[in-house]
Amino acid sequence: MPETLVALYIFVLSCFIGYWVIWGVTPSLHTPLIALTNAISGIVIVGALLVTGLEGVGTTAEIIGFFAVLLASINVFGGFLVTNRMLAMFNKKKR
Amino acid sequence: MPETLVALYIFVLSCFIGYWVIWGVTPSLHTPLIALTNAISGIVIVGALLVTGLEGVGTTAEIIGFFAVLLASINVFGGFLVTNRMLAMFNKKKR
Amino acid sequence: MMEISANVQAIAYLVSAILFILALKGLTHPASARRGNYLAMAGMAIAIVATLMGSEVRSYGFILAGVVVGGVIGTVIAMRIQMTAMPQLVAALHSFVGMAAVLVAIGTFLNKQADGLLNGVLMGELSAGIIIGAITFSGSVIAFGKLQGIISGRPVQFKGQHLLNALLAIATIGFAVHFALTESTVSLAIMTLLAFILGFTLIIPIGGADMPVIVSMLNSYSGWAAAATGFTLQNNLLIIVGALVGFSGAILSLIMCRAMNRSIFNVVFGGFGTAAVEGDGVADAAQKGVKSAAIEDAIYWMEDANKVIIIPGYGMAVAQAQHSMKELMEQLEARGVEVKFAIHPVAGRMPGHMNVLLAEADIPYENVVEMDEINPEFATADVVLVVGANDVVNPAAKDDPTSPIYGMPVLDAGKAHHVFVIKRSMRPGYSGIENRLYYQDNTSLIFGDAKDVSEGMVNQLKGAAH
Amino acid sequence: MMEISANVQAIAYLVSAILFILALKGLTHPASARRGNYLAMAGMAIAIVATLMGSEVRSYGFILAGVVVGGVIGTVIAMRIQMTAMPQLVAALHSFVGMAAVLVAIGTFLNKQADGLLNGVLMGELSAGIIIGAITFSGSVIAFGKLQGIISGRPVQFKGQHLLNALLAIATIGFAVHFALTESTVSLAIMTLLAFILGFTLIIPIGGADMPVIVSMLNSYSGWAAAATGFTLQNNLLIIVGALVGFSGAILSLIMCRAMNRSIFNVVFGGFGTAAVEGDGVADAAQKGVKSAAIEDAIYWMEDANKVIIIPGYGMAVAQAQHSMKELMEQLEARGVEVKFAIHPVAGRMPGHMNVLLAEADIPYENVVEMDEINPEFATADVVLVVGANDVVNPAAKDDPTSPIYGMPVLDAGKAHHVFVIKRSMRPGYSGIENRLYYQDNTSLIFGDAKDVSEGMVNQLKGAAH
Amino acid sequence: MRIGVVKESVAGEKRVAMTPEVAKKLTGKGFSLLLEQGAGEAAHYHDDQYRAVGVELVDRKAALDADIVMMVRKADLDDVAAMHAGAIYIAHLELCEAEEIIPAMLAKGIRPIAMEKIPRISRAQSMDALSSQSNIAGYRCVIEAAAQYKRFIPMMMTSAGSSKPARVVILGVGVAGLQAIATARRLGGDVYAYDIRPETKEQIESLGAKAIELDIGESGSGEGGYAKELSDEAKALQQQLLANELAKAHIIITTALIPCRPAPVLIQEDVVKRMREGSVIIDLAAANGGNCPLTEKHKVVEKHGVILIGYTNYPSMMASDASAFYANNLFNLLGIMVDEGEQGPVLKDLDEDEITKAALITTTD
Amino acid sequence: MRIGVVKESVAGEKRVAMTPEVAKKLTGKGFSLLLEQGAGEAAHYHDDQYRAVGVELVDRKAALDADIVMMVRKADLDDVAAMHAGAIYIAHLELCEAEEIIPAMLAKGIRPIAMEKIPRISRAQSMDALSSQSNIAGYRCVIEAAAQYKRFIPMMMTSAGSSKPARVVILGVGVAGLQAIATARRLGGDVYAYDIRPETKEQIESLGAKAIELDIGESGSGEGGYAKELSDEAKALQQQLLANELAKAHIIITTALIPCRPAPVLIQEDVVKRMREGSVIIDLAAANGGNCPLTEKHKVVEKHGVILIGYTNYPSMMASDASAFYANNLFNLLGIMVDEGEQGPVLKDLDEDEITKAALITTTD
Ligand SMILES: NC(=O)c1ccc[n+]([C@@H]2O[C@H](COP(=O)([O-])OP(=O)(O)OC[C@H]3O[C@@H](n4cnc5c(N)ncnc54)[C@H](OP(=O)(O)O)[C@@H]3O)[C@@H](O)[C@H]2O)c1
Ligand SMILES: NC(=O)c1ccc[n+]([C@@H]2O[C@H](COP(=O)([O-])OP(=O)(O)OC[C@H]3O[C@@H](n4cnc5c(N)ncnc54)[C@H](OP(=O)(O)O)[C@@H]3O)[C@@H](O)[C@H]2O)c1
Ligand SMILES: NC(=O)c1ccc[n+]([C@@H]2O[C@H](COP(=O)([O-])OP(=O)(O)OC[C@H]3O[C@@H](n4cnc5c(N)ncnc54)[C@H](O)[C@@H]3O)[C@@H](O)[C@H]2O)c1
Ligand SMILES: NC(=O)c1ccc[n+]([C@@H]2O[C@H](COP(=O)([O-])OP(=O)(O)OC[C@H]3O[C@@H](n4cnc5c(N)ncnc54)[C@H](O)[C@@H]3O)[C@@H](O)[C@H]2O)c1
Repeated sequence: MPETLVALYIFVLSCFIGYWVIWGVTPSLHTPLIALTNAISGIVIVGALLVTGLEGVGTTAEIIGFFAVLLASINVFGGFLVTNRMLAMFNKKKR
Repeated sequence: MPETLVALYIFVLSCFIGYWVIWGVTPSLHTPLIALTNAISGIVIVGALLVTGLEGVGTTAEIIGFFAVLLASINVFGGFLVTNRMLAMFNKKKR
Repeated sequence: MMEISANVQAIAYLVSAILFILALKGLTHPASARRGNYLAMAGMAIAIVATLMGSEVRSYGFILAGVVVGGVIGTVIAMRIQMTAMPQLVAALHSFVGMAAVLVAIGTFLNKQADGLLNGVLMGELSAGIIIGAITFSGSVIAFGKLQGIISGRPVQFKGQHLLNALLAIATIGFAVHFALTESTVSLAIMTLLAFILGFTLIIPIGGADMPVIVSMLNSYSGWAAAATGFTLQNNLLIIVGALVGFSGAILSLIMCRAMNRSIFNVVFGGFGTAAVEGDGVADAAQKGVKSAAIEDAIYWMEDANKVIIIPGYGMAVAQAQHSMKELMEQLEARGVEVKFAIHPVAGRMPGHMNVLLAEADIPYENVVEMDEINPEFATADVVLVVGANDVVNPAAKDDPTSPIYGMPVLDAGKAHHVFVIKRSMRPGYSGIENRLYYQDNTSLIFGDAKDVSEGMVNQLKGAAH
Repeated sequence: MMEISANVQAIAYLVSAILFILALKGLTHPASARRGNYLAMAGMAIAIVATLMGSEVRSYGFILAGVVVGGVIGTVIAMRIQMTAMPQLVAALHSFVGMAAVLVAIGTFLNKQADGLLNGVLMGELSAGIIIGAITFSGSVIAFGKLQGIISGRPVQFKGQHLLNALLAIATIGFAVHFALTESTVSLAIMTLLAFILGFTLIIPIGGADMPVIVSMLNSYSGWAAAATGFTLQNNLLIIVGALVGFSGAILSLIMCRAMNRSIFNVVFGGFGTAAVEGDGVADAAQKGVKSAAIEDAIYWMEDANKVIIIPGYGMAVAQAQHSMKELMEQLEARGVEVKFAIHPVAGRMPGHMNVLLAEADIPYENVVEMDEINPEFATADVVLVVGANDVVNPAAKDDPTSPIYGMPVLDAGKAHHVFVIKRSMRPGYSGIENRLYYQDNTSLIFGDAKDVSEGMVNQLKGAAH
Repeated sequence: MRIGVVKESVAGEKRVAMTPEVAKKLTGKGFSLLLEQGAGEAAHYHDDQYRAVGVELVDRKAALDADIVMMVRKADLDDVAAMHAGAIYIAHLELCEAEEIIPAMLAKGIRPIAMEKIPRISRAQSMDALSSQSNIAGYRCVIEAAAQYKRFIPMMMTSAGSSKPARVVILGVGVAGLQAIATARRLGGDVYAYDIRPETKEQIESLGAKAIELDIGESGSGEGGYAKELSDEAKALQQQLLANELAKAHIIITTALIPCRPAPVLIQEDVVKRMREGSVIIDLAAANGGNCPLTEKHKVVEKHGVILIGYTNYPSMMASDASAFYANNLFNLLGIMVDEGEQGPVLKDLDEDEITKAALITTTD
Repeated sequence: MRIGVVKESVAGEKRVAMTPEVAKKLTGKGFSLLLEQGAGEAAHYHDDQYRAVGVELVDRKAALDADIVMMVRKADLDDVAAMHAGAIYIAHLELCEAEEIIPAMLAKGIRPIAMEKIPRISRAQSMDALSSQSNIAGYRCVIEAAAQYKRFIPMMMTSAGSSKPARVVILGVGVAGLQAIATARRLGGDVYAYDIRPETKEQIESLGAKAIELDIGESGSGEGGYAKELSDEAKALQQQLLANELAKAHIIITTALIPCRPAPVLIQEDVVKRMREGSVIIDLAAANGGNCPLTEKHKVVEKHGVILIGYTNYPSMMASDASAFYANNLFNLLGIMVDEGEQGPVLKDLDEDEITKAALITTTD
């Protein structure tokens, strides 16, 4: 199968998983869940790495890539940490 | 990506979907659901077709393929019909 | 036949896979179940047509023959079979899928061998297909036999059974490895044989009561077999659908076990302390030939009923289930069901026992009806729910002159379409005599404390509203 | 750096994807939430390392710089930010993802252009990435502004807003098509600009109250942007994770809308009859600056509490919610929570009104406590649940000499950690005066009929037990 | 076949053995009915209501001269004189008390059927007047307790102060005891109950009350659902163990009876002294000597600040419903006593059915 | 400051204005208490209980000579003579009835405080004796109805026949009416209620009973939660529309009152005739002429087969709790009447607080 079709397969299947994975979430976890998915969407960093790290890429692209990496990194680090802080509040009985 | 890896990706993703798709099924639908998944697993017919229809395949393989197609067909036709009959009983109020 | 490109075929396969997923989802709710079945049919049709139109399929003779003969057989069986024989039929069909998977794998082996395309990974995949298919086949044959009554439904347990299975499994895998490494057809044959035997020894110890779960489990196996076939053929559709069926079948088995309060482990590896897990009542009942039911079954019939009559007895009082009764009434009434409480004059342990409790729960007096008034109504009731009552619904009072309660007027519960009885065990009531109502065809017992069970019902009904 | 083969990288990516899926699943329940977050971190680490070790990445300078600077900034912000500013922060982070996606797409364009690898499909995918990324960026910036209070939280609606958005969208797509067909960088630039504007015009009309949903929606957009990037780069991990985030974000928005009883359509396309859908109470409350809560929020705090005090009032009587109160008590007690009913001497409309009803529901006398006895206990209660009571918990009686109820002793509900009040609206009680308790920081109102709400609570608790 | 019903002879008895409703059913079956004028008045059943359903209103003599004479309680000797030989007489005969009526009847060839001898089998439940009247007594005695108690029974938290729920203890959980539990719970009392038969624990809890459990070393279950008398040691132990529970009570209702034996003493004077002023003791066993030695038959007395009620005829206080239930019992009993003949009902052999056989008195032992 | 409490003068009144519990709280605040010997006896509060908490037991004269004299109901002229000028006298004064006591007191310089004049504001709820006693009346009258009714109130399906639940109708849904609804529902009655103030519908339903709604063309809501008198047409219409509902009832409890006006007639003789034999009517308005013209003040009578109860003092039947509540009301009232001084409590200016101002009687208008 050509790569694009493979991508399509994978995309469609992932959509189904995305559809089901969070049904039944406890409402009090809505905000942490948003924070986490936000952090996860920092996965564009992979794209940024690929763009930036490519051999022989022009400076423009490199600078663009640098900013992409920078922004995505903020998101990744900030996102996970924030989620963690939110979840830390969830130790109810052990106050 | 090599085909086998693609297959692995697709397999893993499908497993997740299989995991989620039927949670929450009404108990009265357990039996029809089994009947339907049974019918669906008749998808091996695709394999049987591929084995049987291949150009220049030996007679042994062809005969084996014939039986595979035969059995899978029984399953496909029988399965869907039986499911249909079971579901037909679900018109409760309209007795 | 018009040929389609591989890309078009791939897209068609994807569409087919999506249809299957939606089909399974559809089957989880009665409202969408039929549509689900049609979606699956469409998916299957697309898959078959796309395959036939693909470039790989060149000769159609055997295929046509197989499809026509198989289709006719399948159709005829499915139309003729009695509703009560459904479980057997499904088991039989499973065995076909298993066998088909074995045949496809062997066919593939032959084809690839002829083309000199064999390699270790492929042969591993092939072996997996054959082993799973074979287990599915022989296991399903046993399940069929047990369900059909050809083989005794009693759990057949023998010492060392688990050891035997383990040895068989190891040996099978051993030959599979040998085959993958050496291409030895002998190993292939032995492996196949051993897998058939393994299917047999795995299922034979399992009791008839667990067969529904086993059928679902075998269903899951057949899915895995299809997925393995997909790997060998590098056919993504087979992989997706196989994994789908495999995993959802496993989950369904798990769900069914939970509903029956059984451990999936015990069911699948039959005979691990079978009796210990079962409730007192259930075991007893099964032995006596009484039908036991789950809360869901009662809900299934009650929620769409026109009229439900509830008969409370001393057990309701003991369990203090009156408040749940009120809720149950409200939930049913919200669905347009007419609910009445039928009060036998001596229900409970004091005159007016039921009245006191129902009034406490604020059940309107209009819904509470005396025996003489309600008895003619039972015949028109869709469901009678007997909550911890026993003697007051015992038909022996009317037709068994030797019974100590002979001559006492009783509630004609048995005349309703469906009778569900909530009680904790098969123990008798105050008068100490057996109740024939429980053995009636239209009666099912729901074992458990009246409060727990009725709360469960209310929960289900509330859940269903979402 | 050690290099890994494409296959190893693919497997690593798959593992990473699985970890992300499990992470999201984990976040659906408090018990597994923290583990979920760790799984996601692991997934991200694996993804980054596998990428860096892959054959495509050759130069590390800019990457290192970017990661270090970004990492430090992210960490510092995340550690410093106040809990109350979380929503803003998340919105801000979204904008970064959006912008990163735009940058990656443009970078890819430049790289591929340099290598002469551009084609229509690729450019289409690129455009999708840029458009979605840009919308995510500017939309998130607006959301941030609204949440931070830089931009007014009021819904900004103007005539022709939907028409404008539609025109913008069409124009954007038009330029995208032109770009894909012609490789025109001008079209690319215009398209990007238009997309930024579109993000702005889409979000600006939406009111502050809907921002949580919008943040979730933008989250979804950022996922789609990542998936589009995945298509351009033919990176399956990006596709999987992007689709995952995209779809789950959309579902979460839907779930949140349902919980708030809002139509997702109205939220996303802001300003379609915003006011009409909202319940009387909710709208009123939002306007007055009262916090409203969902049943689930109350359950969240109650189920793990050590002590819950329930204060019934006339509203409980009107709703006839006493039986649900009993059930709520039982459910909580089953979780080891101490439950008491605090009875104000004039609660209801007659002396002993609450006593009559609680006794009817069979709530043990031991759990029913008088005002004088319970007042010192409020400070140690984790949750106070006020069920249709108003005047009897009004602090004005103690500290507002102008109030008509001044001098009447009241229940010190406000001293508890969390106060949840069930009532139908912001209407006052018998004495007709406002209740300052509702505006307290630790108080949330659950709008609805007392019976419905408390039944909902019982349901949730029962559901959670499964 | 003529059925006669007369006004009750026992003083203060307001019930009547026949209601217009049952009379209608009986005339429908071919019986002819004779009723003493004004017999139902005290139970709010009026002569014209009877007349309307075909009952003949006659004087006492004429009514007593019927083939079957039905009463609620025993007749007096004058009545026996007015009955004719071979007649059947059905009533609650109070057999265990010293009695001159039975010998007189037997001597005259009258066949008495004792309602209290109806066996406690499922089939006979609809004829069991002991149960139907005990049930009424159980309800009614709680109403009486509430009327005599100068406080609230339910819990009541008001701005003028709170009343704790009255602690109600029921001793003896037969038919009357159970209904007393139910009624006291309805009124909001905090209800405890005790019986020597261990199977009652579940029954007490089935009404939402709390069971008092004492370990007295022996079970009191006797035959046919009745209790048996305890050994002396057990009696003493029981009194002692109960004392603390009872002293805390605000209302005590005792229903402990053992057929044809003096009622067991459950509440001693000491306990009464320890109770709160204004508490109420209702002794349903007053007629058989009382479960509390301080109670006085038929009377309300106050001793040590506690109000002791010794009424013996609660069903009569609910004469309308009590009469209706009793009349229904009789109707159901008649149902198994006669066959339908061509000229109306014909009496069966009363020895044939186990129920009538058990209830028919033939000797004076 | 000395507080005197005496035995009630009104015949049959069993309550007492002070309980040992409240006495203890008052002595704790520095009051000295004088109690007429035996004043609490009828309510089951004994002299030694009072003595134990520091109350001085004296003769009536001595008690009346205190600075504050507290009673439940009005004193007689002899009592006034025994009080001293400047003393405060607190009781339920029954002002609307023709009265010679008030002028006598005012003439002597005694300052009477009328409990029934306590305004109905939230702050005063704990002093509102009208409410606290009405509440008791509402409970107690249902107990009385149950005692007079010769049938079961609850539904009861037994093998000896069934009793339908008694249909109970409550007219007038004030404090007493609401408590009557609650109590009748507890006993298992099928309860309906009616009031002219439309806001009562929700209140009736909040107790699980059914509201009778009539369209009489005007609302009866008056000031301060009290009802106002209806126009003559509305009255007639009301009687007519109610008639059918009432004729079906087995127990009627009427509580309809309009302050200082004759009670409205709600049940006419015709309706009584149509009711089932043995039904019960309790007329809580009997003191003000009655909601049913057939009721006789203080008495139980039977007319047309219906039992009419005209008792006027239900709280006295629950003297223990009623006294406790009343005494609490007085205690709360005293709380706003005095300041804590160095030598014990000091009286405040009674015109300063709106509550005491409203309750203090200064003229005889
Ligand atoms: N009404 C009266 O005045 C009176 C007086 C005395 C005797 N009786 C006699 O009592 C009987 C009354 O008939 P009935 O049908 O009401 O009662 P029953 O015949 O005694 O049957 C009650 C049933 O309830 C079940 N049960 C007990 N506890 C339960 C719980 N917690 N949850 C669920 N089920 C529970 C028991 O079965 P499991 O143990 O299997 O759960 C039992 O079979 C008649 O025989 C009558 O003659 C009546
Ligand atoms: N106890 C007595 O003897 C007596 C007698 C007369 C007057 N009062 C007075 O009555 C008041 C009693 O205080 P309280 O706190 O019990 O009552 P309240 O102050 O009258 O408040 C009751 C609250 O319940 C809510 N409510 C009504 N129906 C509801 C339903 N179906 N579901 C949920 N909520 C509902 C109402 O708000 P929504 O409308 O927004 O839902 C209202 O705010 C005091 O002011 C007291 O002085 C008491
Ligand atoms: N047909 C039937 O099935 C039927 C009919 C009527 C009664 N019954 C059963 O018969 C039983 C007795 O009923 P009853 O009301 O006629 O009983 P009863 O009037 O003879 O006695 C009342 C209760 O007092 C108890 N008692 C006796 N001595 C005691 C002591 N020392 N301490 C404490 N308690 C003592 C007895 O156990 C009994 O429960 C009940 O269980 C009832 O359900 C069955
Ligand atoms: N502090 C407070 O907030 C407070 C204190 C006490 C009472 N209240 C309120 O005051 C109101 C009256 O209470 P009450 O018991 O003193 O009233 P009440 O004794 O003066 O009258 C009893 C009832 O009879 C009704 N009534 C009068 N004429 C009628 C007619 N023709 N038909 C039918 N019904 C008629 C009245 O509406 C009233 O409900 C109640 O709503 C009560 O809740 C408030």
